Amino acid sequence: MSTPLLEVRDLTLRSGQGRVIVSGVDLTVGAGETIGIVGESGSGKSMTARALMGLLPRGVEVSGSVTYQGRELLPGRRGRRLHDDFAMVFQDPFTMLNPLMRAGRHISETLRDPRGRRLRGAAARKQERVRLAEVGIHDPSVADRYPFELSGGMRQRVGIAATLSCDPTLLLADEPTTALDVTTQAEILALLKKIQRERDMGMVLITHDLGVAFGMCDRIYVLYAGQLVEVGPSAGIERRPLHPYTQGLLDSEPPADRRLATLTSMPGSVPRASDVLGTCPFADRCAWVADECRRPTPLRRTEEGRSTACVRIGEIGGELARAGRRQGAAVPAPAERRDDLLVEVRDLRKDFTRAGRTVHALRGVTLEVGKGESVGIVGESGSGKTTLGRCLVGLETPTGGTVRIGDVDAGDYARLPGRVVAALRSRVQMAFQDPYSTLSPARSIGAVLKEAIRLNGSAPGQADGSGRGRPGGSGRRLDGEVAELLALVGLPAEYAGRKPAALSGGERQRVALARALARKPDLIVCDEIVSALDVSVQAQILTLLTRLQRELGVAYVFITHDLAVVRQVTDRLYVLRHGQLVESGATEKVLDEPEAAYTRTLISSIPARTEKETQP
Amino acid sequence: GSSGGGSGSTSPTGTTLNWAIASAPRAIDMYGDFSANANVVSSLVNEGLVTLGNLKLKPALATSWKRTSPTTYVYSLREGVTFSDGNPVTAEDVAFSFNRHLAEDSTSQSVSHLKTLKKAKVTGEHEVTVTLTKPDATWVYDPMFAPVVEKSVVEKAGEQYGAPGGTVVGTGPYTVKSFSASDGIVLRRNEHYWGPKPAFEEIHFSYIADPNSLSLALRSGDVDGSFGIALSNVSQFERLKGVTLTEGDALATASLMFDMDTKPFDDIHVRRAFAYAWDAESFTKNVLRGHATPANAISSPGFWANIADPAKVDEVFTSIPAQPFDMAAAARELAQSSVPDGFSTSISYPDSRPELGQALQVLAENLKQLKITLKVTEIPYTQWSTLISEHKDLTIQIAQWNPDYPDPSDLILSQYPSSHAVKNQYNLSNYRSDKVDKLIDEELASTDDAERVQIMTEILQTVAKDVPNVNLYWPKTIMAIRDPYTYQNYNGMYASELWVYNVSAK
Amino acid sequence: MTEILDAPTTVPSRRPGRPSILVGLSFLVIALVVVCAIAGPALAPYSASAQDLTDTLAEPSAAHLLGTDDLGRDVFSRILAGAASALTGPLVIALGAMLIGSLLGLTAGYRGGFTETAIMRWVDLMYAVPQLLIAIVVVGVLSGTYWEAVLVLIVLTAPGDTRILRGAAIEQRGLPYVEALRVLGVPGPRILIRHVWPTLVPLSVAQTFLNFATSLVTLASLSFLGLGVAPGAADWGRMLAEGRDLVDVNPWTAIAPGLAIALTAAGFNIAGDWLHERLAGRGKDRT
Amino acid sequence: MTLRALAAFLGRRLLGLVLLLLIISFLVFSLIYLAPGNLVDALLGTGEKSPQLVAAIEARYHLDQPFMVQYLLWLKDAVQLDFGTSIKLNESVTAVLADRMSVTLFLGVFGFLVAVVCGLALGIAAALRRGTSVDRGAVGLAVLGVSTPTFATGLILLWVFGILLGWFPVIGDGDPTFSDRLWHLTLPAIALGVTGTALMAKMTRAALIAGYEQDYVGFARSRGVGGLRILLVYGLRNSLVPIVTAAGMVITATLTGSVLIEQTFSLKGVGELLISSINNKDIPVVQATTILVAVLVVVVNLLVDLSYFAIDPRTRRA
Ligand SMILES: Nc1ncnc2c1ncn2[C@@H]1O[C@H](COP(=O)(O)OP(=O)(O)OP(=O)(O)O)[C@@H](O)[C@H]1O
Ligand SMILES: Nc1ncnc2c1ncn2[C@@H]1O[C@H](COP(=O)(O)OP(=O)(O)OP(=O)(O)O)[C@@H](O)[C@H]1O
Ligand SMILES: [Mg+2]
Ligand SMILES: [Mg+2]
Repeated sequence: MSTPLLEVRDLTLRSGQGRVIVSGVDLTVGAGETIGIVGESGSGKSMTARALMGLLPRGVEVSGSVTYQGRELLPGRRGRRLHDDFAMVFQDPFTMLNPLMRAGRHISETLRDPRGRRLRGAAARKQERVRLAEVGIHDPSVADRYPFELSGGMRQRVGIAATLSCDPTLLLADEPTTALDVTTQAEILALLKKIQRERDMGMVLITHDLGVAFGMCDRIYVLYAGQLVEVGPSAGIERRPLHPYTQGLLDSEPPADRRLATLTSMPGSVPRASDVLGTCPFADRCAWVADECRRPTPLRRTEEGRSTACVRIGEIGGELARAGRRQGAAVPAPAERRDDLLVEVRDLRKDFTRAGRTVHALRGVTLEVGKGESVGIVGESGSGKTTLGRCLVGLETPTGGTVRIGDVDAGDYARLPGRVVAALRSRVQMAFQDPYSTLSPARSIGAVLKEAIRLNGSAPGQADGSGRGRPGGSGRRLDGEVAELLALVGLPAEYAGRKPAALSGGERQRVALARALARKPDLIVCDEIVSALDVSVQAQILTLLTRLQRELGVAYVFITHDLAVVRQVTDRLYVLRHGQLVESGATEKVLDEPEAAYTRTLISSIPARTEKETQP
Repeated sequence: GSSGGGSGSTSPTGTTLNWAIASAPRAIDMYGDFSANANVVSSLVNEGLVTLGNLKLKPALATSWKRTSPTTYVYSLREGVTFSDGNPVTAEDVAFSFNRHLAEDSTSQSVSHLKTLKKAKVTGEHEVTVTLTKPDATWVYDPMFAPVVEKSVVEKAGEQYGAPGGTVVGTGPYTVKSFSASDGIVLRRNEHYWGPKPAFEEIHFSYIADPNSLSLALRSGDVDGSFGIALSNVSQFERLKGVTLTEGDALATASLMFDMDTKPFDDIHVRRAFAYAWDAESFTKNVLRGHATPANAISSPGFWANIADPAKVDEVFTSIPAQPFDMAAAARELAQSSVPDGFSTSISYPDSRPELGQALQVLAENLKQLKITLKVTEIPYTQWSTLISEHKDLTIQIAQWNPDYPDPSDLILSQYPSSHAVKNQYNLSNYRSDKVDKLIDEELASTDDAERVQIMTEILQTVAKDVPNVNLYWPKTIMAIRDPYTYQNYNGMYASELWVYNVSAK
Repeated sequence: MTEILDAPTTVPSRRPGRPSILVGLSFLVIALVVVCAIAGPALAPYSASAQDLTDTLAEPSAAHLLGTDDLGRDVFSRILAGAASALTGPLVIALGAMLIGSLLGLTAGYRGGFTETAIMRWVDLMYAVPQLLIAIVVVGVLSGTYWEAVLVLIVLTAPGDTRILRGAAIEQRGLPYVEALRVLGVPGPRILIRHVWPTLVPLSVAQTFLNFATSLVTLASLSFLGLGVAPGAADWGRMLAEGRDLVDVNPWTAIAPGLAIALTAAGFNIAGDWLHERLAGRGKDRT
Repeated sequence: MTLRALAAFLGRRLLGLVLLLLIISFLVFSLIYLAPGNLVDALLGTGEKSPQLVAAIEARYHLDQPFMVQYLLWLKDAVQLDFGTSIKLNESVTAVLADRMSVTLFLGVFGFLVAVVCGLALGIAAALRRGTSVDRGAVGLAVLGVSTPTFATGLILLWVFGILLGWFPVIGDGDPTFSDRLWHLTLPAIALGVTGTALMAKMTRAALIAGYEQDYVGFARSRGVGGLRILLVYGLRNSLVPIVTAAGMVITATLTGSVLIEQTFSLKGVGELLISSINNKDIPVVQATTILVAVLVVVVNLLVDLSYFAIDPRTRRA
């Protein structure tokens, strides 16, 4: 390892009310070295990066030490970069560029001529061209376009070019690819790696995706609830994690290459940093928790280059390794069951016309779902997955083609008699991506579920009434049913009294599923229901989904862009591109022996983890 | 021009007088606008055959006149008078000046003051003879309302004569230099004027309706003076440094009129109860700060000065019965009435007279004790004048009646004849008394002052017994004038006088 | 440029529920006005209409805290009594606007189509001319009473609420929870009334506070022009207009009602802004 | 956005404007027609009126015609931009309005500038110093500004700076020279601008704060873009839509406020004209004034909408 470029010691961040956000973080970055900071949502990754950039929000106090080439940079001036040699790539290419400024201007606005004046005119244009070429954009007209005229990948490239315009020696990248397509993701990561090597920059990559971290970084810092729980070289951590949390993360991450019988998931969710101060932050979720975990657990060096905060690692090390191995076993996907058709979609087409322009979202899609079957739909962003799902539940009216659900032609819900719609509603339900807005904010969980249950009470044929005072049973019986539903999705009965605001994302998604289940549907359309969740919570939900399928025999149309996830929960797979089907078949078969070139690209873009871990 | 009357710095030099009037006249010509507001300007530009000076009738373009029969008056015209455009005033012009108000399609606003005029004829080079439709003791004042205009000019200008931006040619001491509906009026001394030369080279009129604004304008010197300060705002002007308030007899009466055709005001006990409940003493002393006196008749004493000596006038007014403030008496009257337990009614007053609102609020507070609810509302002047002109649903009304000429029959004539209990006339009480009607006719036919005093006293006594209205108070009129100027002989008929001669520097 | 360099990097999401002193004061003012409105006449030393013609335009004294007006009425008592009319008019306007605005806005936003077009054209029409000006023209031309002025202002205020609620309803219509309810089979009107509306109530309430403040000022302006309120009524706007003439003699006849209007309006404005910040964002508690 | 699309947009809006003016003129006409009070009394007051006189006046102003005929007669002339003769002022409405417009326009523009300049300054200061006493002060001022009726502000200014201190003239609009006008209209313009300032400050502050929360500001900072450039190019430039919208609202507020301010400062402007014409039932003037105001407001709204195209490239090319 080269001499450290950046050295961070005991970095602690406190919010205005004195709540700790990040405590005692130590980092080292050498020139030409890439380190990764991984951790789930809210663990303080972004705040750490912002502290290093000097971009902390007002009210957040920083303490500790940050030295760059031996010089102390803290406390620094508010609103000012900590050091001019630092630069940062932002997460969301859709929001990080000034919408009213030419793309090229982002690059040239910080460039100066030798006399220190801002570059203008031809000189600026020339620099813009050169620097765009560096990030792989060779079309000079891009510089003159406005951000809204560029695709996400292009914007991220422009952003990177702009970031590089100050010729930094240290690059921070905060989840630079999470907002992008899988295929674009891979390209951008490769680009970053290439530039980092060429310029011999130090790089801090922030990600919640262990796969990405392993592929990109020399050393990884695992952050949990504002504390570092493990530090080590990527290869070492990937092979053998030295903290139960790291192990849990690895286990929760579904493997892309095989289907597991069960995904292990850590119970509970990430606590707030301030609530676990002075203890092992993972104690409440850890299977090996002991009294000593309730005391401060500083990072301890264990072996060459590796540190862990787990005080019991010596005792449980072996057990930890075994636990990981137990998950490893792959199971074959269930056999195809196509005999009992639930949904039959033929040549489905859907056009959107807005402001005079027509978008062909679906261009003739044919699809079948059998009873109790789980069908996956994958494809890049904008391929029409969501549109397809919404057509199934009548939220969109198809432009052409047919949708049959059971023996009903469900093409246009608006034309169907209320009785038929009511019957359809009790057969097909939907769950949505954003857990935070999927529940009425003003009503309690219990009220939401009761409303759904009451809709069942009304006999088909009069379902479209007011819904109030329907024969749905007495209050007590309703309460009982609500408790049953909550239990079904693994929530305690007292959650009935809570408002959605008092629930975590994972819990909301469970409630949303319970609400769908209240109608006792044959099919639930799940549109990216786990993509907004942390891996540990994602694993919980995926486990829940498979359990429900097993116990209730409900079928899924599972929409996702994550091939690893889709392998875990679906039997058959449809691959969509530009509103057209490019491939379909048994999930295993499509993923393992893809026929279409597009499918192969998709699969190769997955930031794959190596197979080593399956070795006993 | 400027609405503020220019920079104001010229006023102390004595060459320019800056005067405020409430609003832009429609025309500087009585035919087009007969409001007092307009006449303040018009009386300096246009002259009639006669004029007023300190409430006395004075010759103007006529040097003398004779009543040759009860309905015929012969006027001898002043010789050598020219219009401001240099043309001589002919008898033709004078006759035309009367007759144009009577034309078939006349829209003259002063025509109602020429009610008894039948025709004017040229009867000599410097003589005009006027014939009346019936004997009219007050005709002598009426030529004031038909100022002399130049026939050819008026015929040429048509409807636009005297309007903003239009032509006006008169014989008065001033001539119109500019007239804009927004920016004010500038009068310049008429070099052709036959009479004494007025002191001011120019008079600038600006339009200021709001009393607050007027006080500001006086304070800042933008305006040198203004007539007819609202009584409710006097205190505001009293505090202005360098501004003198001058009080004069307004010859006006604030009056509350009961519609005697409507219940419960058909009941004299109700009317008397109202009269007793009115605390005139206190109101005029404390609220109007002495700028008014309690009234017991529609024609205030000032009207009588031209036809009776002061002692006689005193005698007249002591002979008229009155209902002094007495709540017990009011209660007694109401108890005898058709509505002993009180009732509820509403009344509107014009926004241009806030002091009427104050009077009504004071009255309403007292009536409350009698369980009579009087709801008071303020309405725009136009709407109020429609209200009383329509002569429908009168119930109870309030007004301040102002003089047209200084003769007691002025207000009597408009208020009490039964023939005036109709639309567009102002017998708002619907008071119908054969006796009073007969007395009015007699009074008008008489040419003897003593006899007229006698008859009119009888009229007022009769009316007072019937209580068709409560005469609330006789207001003073107040004007404000800035140093170094003072004003002599201020009275309620300022707009009919050559008022500029009353202004003098200290 | 040090000042600009000090600019905020990002703004901390203010922790809701912790009102500043100013907000506290505002609610205090509102509470005070409400108390006066309810118990004003009982608290006042004199009746608001009681005249004492022997003691007109008195300066402040122990007997008359703020002196007396032109008819010898106690200014302090009139201010207290005026709270009732200062509250009722704006309250009726704000609530009326809220009711109409919610009804039309939600319907337009949720239903769309012709209903929306019709409602929004009406709103556009109302927006094409300034509110106070219309009020002046209508009330002035018709010489309307106070309550007619209130009615006109309801009609003029409702479009603002309609617009806001329509925007919010359109936003809510696209949210997953509404779509989920549709998929669940919950009837449209019920979604609107039981789910969407409660979500928007906080927004409505905050808007109602702001409307209240605006109406108070507008009604005062009308009173100033002599429109609406009967003369002599213990109404702050009217008292201010009448007090203007007396400012030389007893300035409190003008200052007191002026302060009462400005403070009450400020109170409602601050409270409304605070509620907006605190409540209107509810329902999207992340981001 | 192509030229043709722009033309179509403009065409649609102009058609809407004409329709709107028709509706407004009809509503106002019927309103005045139905209102209590009548023209003859406005002219003659409480003078005695003979039936012939009343008939002659009614004939002159078409008051003897049925309502619709009166309206159509008015409309026929109005289409040719002839708004008739003011009944009360006896001068052509166009001339009166032109006369009055100069004061109101001066006052309006002056007040608008006061509002925009002060409002922007306050708003920017508050946003940049969020949470400090500067911010609280600015917000407090803004709240007080919208909470104090325009006329009350006017009265206070008049009293303090006109009367007690004597720094400014207290009445009138001065000579038509620019400097005298400026001097005379300073207090009214400030009073008029207060509400607008408050509105502007509030909107600017909110827009800037929201703007500074955007990712692109953080990104710009991380690239070392200077504070001033961030304020101008990132903050203000991107807040231009709400700021211009606020400016449009300020114009409307200024128009409304000028009615009250003209009363307070005794200015002979359009507002004062409107009020007195309403009181005098001067239909032609009220009609023309309302139409003028409506046209102004609609044109301002249109300009605001058009400015969005200029401000935001997304609207242009979408
Ligand atoms: N402005 C702020 N003031 C106070 N606390 C904040 C502020 N912004 C974020 N936090 C808190 O800091 C903690 C860490 O947030 P941070 O954004 O660093 O998480 P993260 O690891 O980047 O998560 P994600 O993966 O969701 O981006 C969170 O608990 C958050 O609530
Ligand atoms: N309501 C709509 N109006 C107009 N265009 C739409 C609408 N909904 C979707 N589209 C367009 O239809 C296409 C398909 O969109 P869809 O949301 O189905 O894609 P997706 O595969 O779900 O993408 P993602 O992975 O980003 O969710 C896209 O080009 C999108 O812009
Ligand atoms: Mg983050
Ligand atoms: Mg989608």
